[in-house]
Amino acid sequence: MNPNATIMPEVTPAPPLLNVRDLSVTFCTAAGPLPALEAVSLAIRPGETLAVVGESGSGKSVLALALMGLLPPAARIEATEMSFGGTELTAIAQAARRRLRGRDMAMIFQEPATALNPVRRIGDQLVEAILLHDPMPLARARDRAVAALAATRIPDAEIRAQAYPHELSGGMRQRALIAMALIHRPRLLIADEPTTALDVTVQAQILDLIRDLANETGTATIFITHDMGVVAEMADRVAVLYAGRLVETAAAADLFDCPEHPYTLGLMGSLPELTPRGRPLLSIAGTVPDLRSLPSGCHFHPRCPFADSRCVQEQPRMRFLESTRAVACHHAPLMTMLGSMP
Amino acid sequence: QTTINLGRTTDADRYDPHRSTALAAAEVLYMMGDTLVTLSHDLLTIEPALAKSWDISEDGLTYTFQLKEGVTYCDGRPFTAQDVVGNMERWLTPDGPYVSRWKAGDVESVTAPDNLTVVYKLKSPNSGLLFQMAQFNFIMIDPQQAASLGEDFGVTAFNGTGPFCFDSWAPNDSLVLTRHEAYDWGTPALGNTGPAQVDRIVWKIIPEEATLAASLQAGEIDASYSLPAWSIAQFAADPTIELFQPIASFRTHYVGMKTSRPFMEDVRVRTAVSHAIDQAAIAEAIFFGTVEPTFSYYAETALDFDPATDTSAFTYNPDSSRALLEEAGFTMGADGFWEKDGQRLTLTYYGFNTSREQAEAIQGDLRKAGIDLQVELYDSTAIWAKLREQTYDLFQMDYPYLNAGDALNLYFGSGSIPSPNRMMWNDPETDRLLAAGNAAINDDARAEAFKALGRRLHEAVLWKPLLLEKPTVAAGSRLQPFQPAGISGAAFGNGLNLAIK
Amino acid sequence: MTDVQMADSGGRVWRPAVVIPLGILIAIAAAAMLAPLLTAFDPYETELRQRLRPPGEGNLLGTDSQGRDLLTRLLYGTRTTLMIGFAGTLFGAALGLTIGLCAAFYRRLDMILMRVIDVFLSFPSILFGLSLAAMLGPGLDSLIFAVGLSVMPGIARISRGAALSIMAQDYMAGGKVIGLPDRLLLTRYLLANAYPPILTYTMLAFGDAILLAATLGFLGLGLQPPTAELGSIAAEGRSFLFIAPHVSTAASALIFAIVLSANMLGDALRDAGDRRAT
Amino acid sequence: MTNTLLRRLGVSIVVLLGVLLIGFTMLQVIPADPAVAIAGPQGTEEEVEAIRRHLGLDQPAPVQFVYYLQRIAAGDMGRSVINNAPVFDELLRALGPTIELMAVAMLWSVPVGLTFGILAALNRGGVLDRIVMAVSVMGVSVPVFWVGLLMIQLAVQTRAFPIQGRGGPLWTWDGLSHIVLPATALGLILVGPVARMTRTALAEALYADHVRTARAKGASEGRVVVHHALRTALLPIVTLIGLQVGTLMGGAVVTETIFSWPGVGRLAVGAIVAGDYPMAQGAIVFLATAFILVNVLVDILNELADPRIRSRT
Amino acid sequence: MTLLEVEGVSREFRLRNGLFGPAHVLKALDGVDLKLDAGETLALVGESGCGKSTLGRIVAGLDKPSAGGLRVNNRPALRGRERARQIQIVFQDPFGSLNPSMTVGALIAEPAILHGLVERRWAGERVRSLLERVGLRPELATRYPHALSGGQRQRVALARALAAEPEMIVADEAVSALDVSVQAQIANLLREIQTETRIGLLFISHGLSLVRHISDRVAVMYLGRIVEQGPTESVFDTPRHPYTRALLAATPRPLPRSKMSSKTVEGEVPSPLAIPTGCGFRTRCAHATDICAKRRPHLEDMPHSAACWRAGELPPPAVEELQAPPRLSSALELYRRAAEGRVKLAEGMTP
Ligand SMILES: Nc1ncnc2c1ncn2[C@@H]1O[C@H](COP(=O)(O)OP(=O)(O)OP(=O)(O)O)[C@@H](O)[C@H]1O
Ligand SMILES: Nc1ncnc2c1ncn2[C@@H]1O[C@H](COP(=O)(O)OP(=O)(O)OP(=O)(O)O)[C@@H](O)[C@H]1O
Ligand SMILES: [Mg+2]
Ligand SMILES: [Mg+2]
Repeated sequence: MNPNATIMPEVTPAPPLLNVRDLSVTFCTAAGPLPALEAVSLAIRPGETLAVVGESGSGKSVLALALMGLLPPAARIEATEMSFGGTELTAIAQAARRRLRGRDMAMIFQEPATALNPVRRIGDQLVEAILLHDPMPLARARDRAVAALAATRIPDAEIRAQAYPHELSGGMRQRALIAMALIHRPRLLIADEPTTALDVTVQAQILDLIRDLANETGTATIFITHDMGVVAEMADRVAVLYAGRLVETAAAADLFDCPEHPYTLGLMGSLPELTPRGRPLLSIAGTVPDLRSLPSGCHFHPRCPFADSRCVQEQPRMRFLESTRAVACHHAPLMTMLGSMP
Repeated sequence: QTTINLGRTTDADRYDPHRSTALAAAEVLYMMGDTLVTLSHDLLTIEPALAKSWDISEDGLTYTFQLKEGVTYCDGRPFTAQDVVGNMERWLTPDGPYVSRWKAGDVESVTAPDNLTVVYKLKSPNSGLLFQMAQFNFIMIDPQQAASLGEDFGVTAFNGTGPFCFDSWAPNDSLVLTRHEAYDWGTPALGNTGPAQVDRIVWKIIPEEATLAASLQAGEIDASYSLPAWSIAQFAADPTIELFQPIASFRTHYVGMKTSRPFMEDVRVRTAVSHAIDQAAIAEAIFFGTVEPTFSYYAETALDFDPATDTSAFTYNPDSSRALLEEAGFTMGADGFWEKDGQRLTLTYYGFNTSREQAEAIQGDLRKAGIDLQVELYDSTAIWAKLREQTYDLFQMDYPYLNAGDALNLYFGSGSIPSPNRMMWNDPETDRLLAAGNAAINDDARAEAFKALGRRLHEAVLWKPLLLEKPTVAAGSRLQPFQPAGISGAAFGNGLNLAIK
Repeated sequence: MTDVQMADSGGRVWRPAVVIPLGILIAIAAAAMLAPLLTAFDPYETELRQRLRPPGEGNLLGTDSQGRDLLTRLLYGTRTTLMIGFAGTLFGAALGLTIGLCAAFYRRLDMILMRVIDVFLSFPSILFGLSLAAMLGPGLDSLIFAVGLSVMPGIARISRGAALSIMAQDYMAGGKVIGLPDRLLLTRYLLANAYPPILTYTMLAFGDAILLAATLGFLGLGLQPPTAELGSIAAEGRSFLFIAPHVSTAASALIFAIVLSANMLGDALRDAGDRRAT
Repeated sequence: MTNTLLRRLGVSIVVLLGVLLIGFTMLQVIPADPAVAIAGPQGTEEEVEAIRRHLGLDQPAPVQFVYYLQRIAAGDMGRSVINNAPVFDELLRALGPTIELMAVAMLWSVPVGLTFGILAALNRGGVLDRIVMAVSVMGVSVPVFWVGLLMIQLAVQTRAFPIQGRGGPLWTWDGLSHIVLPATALGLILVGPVARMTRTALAEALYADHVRTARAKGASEGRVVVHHALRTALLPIVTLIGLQVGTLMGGAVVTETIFSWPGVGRLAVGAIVAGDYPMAQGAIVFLATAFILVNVLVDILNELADPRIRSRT
Repeated sequence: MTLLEVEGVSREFRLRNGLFGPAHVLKALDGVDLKLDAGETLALVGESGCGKSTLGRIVAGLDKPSAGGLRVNNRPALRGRERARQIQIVFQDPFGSLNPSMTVGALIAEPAILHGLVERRWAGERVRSLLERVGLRPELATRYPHALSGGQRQRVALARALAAEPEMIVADEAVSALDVSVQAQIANLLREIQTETRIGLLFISHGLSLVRHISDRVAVMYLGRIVEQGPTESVFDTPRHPYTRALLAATPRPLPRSKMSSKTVEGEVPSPLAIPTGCGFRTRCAHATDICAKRRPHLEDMPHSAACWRAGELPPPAVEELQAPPRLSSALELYRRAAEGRVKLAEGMTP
C-alpha cells in the first residue's frame, strides 16, 4: 500500500469522527465494470465542514452514498478502513448500519422535489424519521416534528406539517429535508448538492440555515457541491475529486489562495468572477473522461497543460505538501516548480 | 323433495306453442301441457290425450272431439272445450305473430257446443291433421292467461294442463318445473298416467358440449340427450351411465340442392354431387356410429314411405359421379377440379356452424370428386337470413317429422318457395300429388299419393340424404330406466316416466 | 439523409432476452412459410376413417377430426394465424399510431380524438370483435379488421402518451425553430423517437390479437372451412379434449408459444429501452 | 374533488353516447334477422313479415335508433325482440353473477400478481425474476377455453369442485364451491399483467429518490419496500387493473360459456349473435358503463391516494 | 443598428382543468420592452419561473404573445420559416435539445438544406466546416447525440443554430447545465462567434457571474416584468433595484468566507398565478412603502433604469470588486500560458 496516501496528520487532538482509507467503489454494468471511486481517503473531525468538489460524474454522490451505505446492489465497495466514531462500518451488520443511518449520520439530497415521499404529509415523514430511532407516543413525535420544522424557519410550521410535498415551494421542501436530517442531531451530516435546484436568493437562505444548525448541534458536515462560490461560503476544508480520484485536499483558505493541482487551478480559472471582463475565460480543454476507459497515468493528463511523459505513465500518489494539504500531482508544489520558469 | 336435473345446450326464446319452432321449446312444453291427441311410441298410432275420443265426418272436413273430464290447469281452473276454441283462435289470428299455422290445416271453424265437445271444421280435407295435432304446437295453453300476459306469456308464466307446472325461468340459465299434483289424465299407452314421480324437474342450460358431458359424469345433471356424439360413444363403455333411445323418432340430416342455380339445374350434376358424398363414413366417424347413414329423404320406417322408391342416386359412388359429370359435359381441369365452358365446378354451401365437421367432411368428399365446395357456416340465428339471400347452391339442414306426409308437406310445394322450399322446386305434378295426399279421406288414397310423390321427388335428386338421427338419452345412475318418447325428438316426453331409483 | 452515415446503434439490444423469443417467433414463422417443404401431407385431404389418431407413426402429431395430418394443419394454420395477428396488429397500429401522434401533436384535436378512443376502449373488446365479425360475416379480412380495430385504442393511447413526452422535449421546439414542416416534425422527430414504447406495446397487442382471433373461433366466428387457423383448430378440437386431447392441446401450445414469445419480446424490448435511458 | 368527479362523469356520458351509437350501427348491420330466426326453418314469407311487423323491425334503422334513444332517455332500455323480456331486468339479473365472478377472480389474481411482481422486482434480472415473469405471462398466452376445459376434466376426475352453473349466494358453501373453477380460469388472465406492471413500477420506485430518503432515515428494507416503494408503485398498478377490467369482461364471456355461468357476457354474446339488438345494445351499454365507472373509481382512488392529483383541481 | 425590438409583449397562459374546469390566468410576461442591436449581447437574468424562457420562445417564434409584438430589422417580425432564417435558439438541456434519432451530421445539415443554403450533396462539406467552427472534430458527424458529452452536444446545438445563418441567436440557459470548465468553453465560443459574425445574442441565464462576464447589457426580470435594465458594468456596479441588489448579494462568490448577506431578501418568489399588486417585488422588499402596493413602477427611458419607486432614495450598494489573490493570479497566468503552449515543462522536472 501507499504509505503516504492515508493518514491525515493529527493537528488537533480530537480524533476524527469519520476516517476513510482507500475507499473504492466499482459498479457492475452491462458494459463492464465502472470504477466510480478509486482509493479515496479522507477524515473529518467533529464540528468540521469538509467540502467535496468536482465536476459532474466525478463521484461525489457515489462517495456520499458509500458513506451512508446506500449504494445500489450493483456497487462493489472496498475500503481498508471506514470507521465512524470508532466503529468499523464495513464490519458491522446491515441492521446496525441501519440504526446508525438517520440517527448518527444523516443526509440531505440534491433534489428537494423528488427526495420527499409525494404521497405522505411532510409532518408524517418527519414523525416516521423520529419514531424509527426514538420510540415515543405519537403526539409527542408530532410536536417534535413541528418543532423541528419551525427550527428551519418554515413559517406556520404547524400548518405546513399537514401539507404534502408538492404543496410546498422548493425552498420549503429543502428545509423539511434539512429538518428531517437534523432531527436526531446526527454526528455527521452529508449534504449532497442541497441547493443546486434552488434559486440564488433561496440558496443563500438555505446555506445559512445548514451552517447555523450544524454549528448549533456540533455536527460534522460533508458538503458536496460543484460551485466554488458555495465552497468558499461553507467549507473549512476542501477535497477535490476528479474522475473518481481525490486530487487535492486543503484548508479552504489555502485552496483559494492558490491551488496546487492543475485541475483545481483550471477550475478556478473557469470562474468568471476571477477573470477580468472581456478576457476569455480560462477553460480546461477537453472533457471529463469515461470512467470505463480512464487515461493511463494521471487521469487528468490529457487535459493538463503541464503534463509530461511521466504523467502519462505513472499515476501520481497523494502527497502531503504541508500538514493540511495533500496533492496527487507529480508537479506539486506547482508554484515552486513553475515559479522560476520564464 | 326429489329433483331431476336435465341438461341441454340451448334455451328457447319463449315457451309459447304458437310462437316457437324450436325443439328447446317443445321439450319443455310437452311437460307443461297436453295435446288433444298424441302418438304411440312407434309414431304409427294416434292415441287419446286430452280428447278421450274423436269422430271424423265422411267428407273428412269435420272432427268432433270428446274431452276428458276433470282436467284442470295448474292453477286449478277446469279445462273446457272453450279453452280449445280459445287456443285455436289465438293461434290462427290473421296476421298475428304466430308460427307453423299450416299444421292446423285449412280451418273453417273451431267451436265448442258444450264444455267437453270440440268441433273442428276444415275447408278442405287434411289427412295428416291428427298426426299434426300431436305436435307441440297443439299443446293447450290457458288462453285467458295468454291474453292477459300478452308478450310475457310463456316468458314470465305458463299455465298448462301438463304433468308439470311452470315455476321459474331464467333464460339461458335454468328453468324449474314442479309437479302438477292433480294430474292423472296421462295416456295409458305411453306408460304412467300420472301424477309425476318426481317433485321437480330443473332444465339447465350448459352451452358448452364438453361441459355438458362432463356434468353428466360428475353427476351434476341426471340426463341429457343433447350430448356430443363422441361422449355417447364414450358413455356406452361407462357403467355408471345408461343410454336409451326411443322406439321411433325421425330426424333426417340432408344436403339440399337449389335447382335454380346454373350448375345445379342439371339433375346429372345433382346426382354426381350426391354420389360423391360418403354418408356412411360421416355417420361412422363424425358421429361415432351414433346415427345411421340414410338414403332417403325420410325414414324407411315412416308412415307412407314406399319401399319401391329408387334410392340408388344417394349411394356413395365416386365412379358414377365422375361418369355423370363427364356426361354432363364437364372436363377435368389441371387443378383437379371439373370445369365446363372454362368455368370451374364451384358450388356454394351454407351450413350451421354447429355442424362444422359435417360440412368439412362433405367438402373433403367433394374435393376428392373434383368439385370445389365453398363452405359458409353461420350461426343458427343468422343462417335463415343468409338463406333468404339466395346465393347458395347447397345447404345443409336437419328436420324432424312424423311421417312421409309431414315431411313432404313441409318442403316441396311450389307455394313454399322461397322458404321453406329452398330447393326452388317448382313442379306442378308435385303440387298435384301433395294436394291429393292431403285431401285424401282414407289411408290408402293418402298413402298412394304420398308414395307416388316420394318416388318422384327422390328421382329428381333434390336432396342428398345423409343421416337418420334418433335422440340418445344418456342418464346417470340416479335415474330409473325409462322408454324415451319419439315425438318431435323430445325424448323426455311429458316427463311422467322419469323417476329416481 | 445526406452523405452522413449511421454510426453506432446505441445500447445493447441483442441480448438473450430479446434473441430467444425473437428466434422462436422467426422459427415458427419460417416453419409456417415453408410448410409445403416440411410436410408431405395435403392440409385439405380428409380421410374420415383415420380421424383423431393419437400422435405416433405416420402422423407425427396425430390426425385431426377430419383425419388430416395435424402437424400439417398446424403449419398451415400458423400461416393464417400469423397473418391475422400481423395484418390485424399492423392495421390497428397504423390507425392507433396516427390517432395517438396527431392527438399529441395537434393539441386542439386531442380532446376529441381521445374521446373517440375512450369510446372504443370502453367497448368490451371481445364484444366489439364479435359484433364486427358478425357484421362483416366470417372471413379473413373481416377477422383482421375486427382484430385491428380492437387493438387500435390501446395503441392510440400508448402512442399519445409516448408522443406527449417527446413533445415536451426541447428538440421538438428545435425542429420547429429551424422551420421544419409538420410532416417532417411528425415523422422524423416525433415518430422516430416515440416508437420504442409503442413497439413494445405493439408486441403485446400482437399476442392479444392472436388470442382474440382464437376466442372468436371459439364463439363460432372463426374462419370458414377448410382454412386452417390455430385458434379455430384449438376451438374445434376442444370438443375432443376429453377423448383426443392432442388436437386442441397442440394448437393451444403453438398459440401459447407465439403469444408468449411476443410478450417476452415486448418485455425484453422495454427492459432494453429502460436500460438505455438510464 | 366533487367538481372533478362531476366533470369526469360528464365526459363519461359523452363517451357512453358514442358507445351507444357505434353499438347500434354495428348491430344494425349484423345479418342475423330475429324475425327469420323466430319463424324457424319451416317459416313462410308471410309469417316472417308478420313477426317483423310485430317486433317493429320493419322500421328504418335511424327511426329505430331514435326510438331507442328516446326510450333510453326515459330510463327504458327496451325489451328483447326475441322473448320480450325487459332488457334492464335481464341484464340486472345477469350482472350480479358476472360481478361476483370478476370480483372473486380479481380477489385471488391481484394478490398473486402483486406478489409475483414484487418478487420479480426485488430480484430484477435474476433467475427468480425470469421464472416468475414467465409463469405469470402464461396466463395470458393460452386460450381461456382450453384452460377452462382442462380444469373441467381435472375436476370431473377428482370430483373436487362443481363444474357448471352458479350454486347460489357466495356465502353458502354451494355458491363458493361453484365459483372456484370459473374464477380460477378467469383470474389467470389478470395475473400476468398485474405482475408485469408491479415489477416495472416497483423496480422504478425502489430506486426513486424519496425511497432513498427513507433508507437514509434508517428505515428497514421491508419497511422501505412496503411503506414507500409499493405505496407509490400502487398508482400505476391500480390504473392498470382498472383498464384490465375490460379484458376481464372479455375473458368472462368465454368463462361464462364454459362453466355455464349465468352472466352478462354470455347474454351479450347470445344477443349479438341472435341480432337481438335491444338486448345486445343493452349489454354493451351495461358493460361499457361498468368499465367507465370502474375507471372513474380508479381515478378517484388515485386521487385519494395521490395528493398531487388531488390538488390539481 | 437595432436588430430586435420587443414592444410591450405580454403572454398569458390559461390553465384549464379538463373540459369544463375553471380557467386560471397565469401572467408569464407582462408588458416587456427590450431592444437588441446587431453584434450585441443582451443578458436576461432572473430567478426560476420569472418568464425568461417564455420571452425567449416568443422571440424565436415558438410561441405567440398575447399582446404586444416584435420587430426585426425595423419591420414586423416574420413567421414560420422566414423567422427561422432570422432567429435561432439554443436550449438549456443538452440531453433534450437534439433529436436523438438523427446523426450529428444530419442534425446540422438539416436547417441548411431546409432553407436552401446548401445543396444536399455539399451538405457534408458544410457540416464539416460548422463542426470545426464550434471546435469539434469532423468525425463526430457520424455519431448520434447520445454518444456525446453535454458540452459537445451544446456545441452541436450551436452549430445547428449557425447552420441557418441567422441574424440573432437566443441562448436559453445554454450553458447552465454544464460543468464550470465546459461552461467556460462554451461561453468563450459564443463570444468568439459573436465578435466574428456580428450576430445578436439574447443570453438568458440565472447565473450572474457569467452574465457579467460576457454580456454588453443586462435586463433583470422578476415575475414577468423587466425590473432593471442597463449596461452590464453599470448594473453590476451600481444596482438600482432592490431585487437586483438582493440577487447580487445572494450569489456566493469564490472568496473564502465571503460572508454574503443573505438577509437581504425573505421568502420566495410568489406564484405567477397571484402576482402582487403594484410592484411585484414589494412582498419581499425591505424598502417597500405604500405606493409600492398601489401603483406599478415603470422603467424610465434611459440607458440604465430600474422599475422601482424608491430607486432614487436607496443608499448606494456596498459592492466590492472581487480580485483574485496575487498567488492565484500568477498561477492562473501560468496556466493560461501553458494552455496556449508557451510553457512546457522539461522532461523529468519533478521534485
Ligand atoms: N447505480 C449506478 N450504476 C452505474 N454507474 C453509476 C451508478 N451511480 C453512479 N454511477 C456512475 O458513477 C460515476 C459517478 O457518479 P456520481 O453520481 O457520484 O457523480 P457526481 O459527482 O455526484 O455528479 P453530479 O454532479 O452530476 O451529481 C458516474 O460516472 C456515474 O455514471
Ligand atoms: N406552456 C405553459 N403553460 C402554462 N404555464 C406556462 C407554460 N410555459 C411557461 N409557463 C409558466 O410561465 C412562467 C414563466 O415560465 P418560464 O419558463 O418562462 O420561466 P423561466 O424564467 O424560464 O424559468 P426557469 O429559470 O425555471 O427556466 C412559469 O410560471 C411557468 O410555470
Ligand atoms: Mg451527484
Ligand atoms: Mg427557463
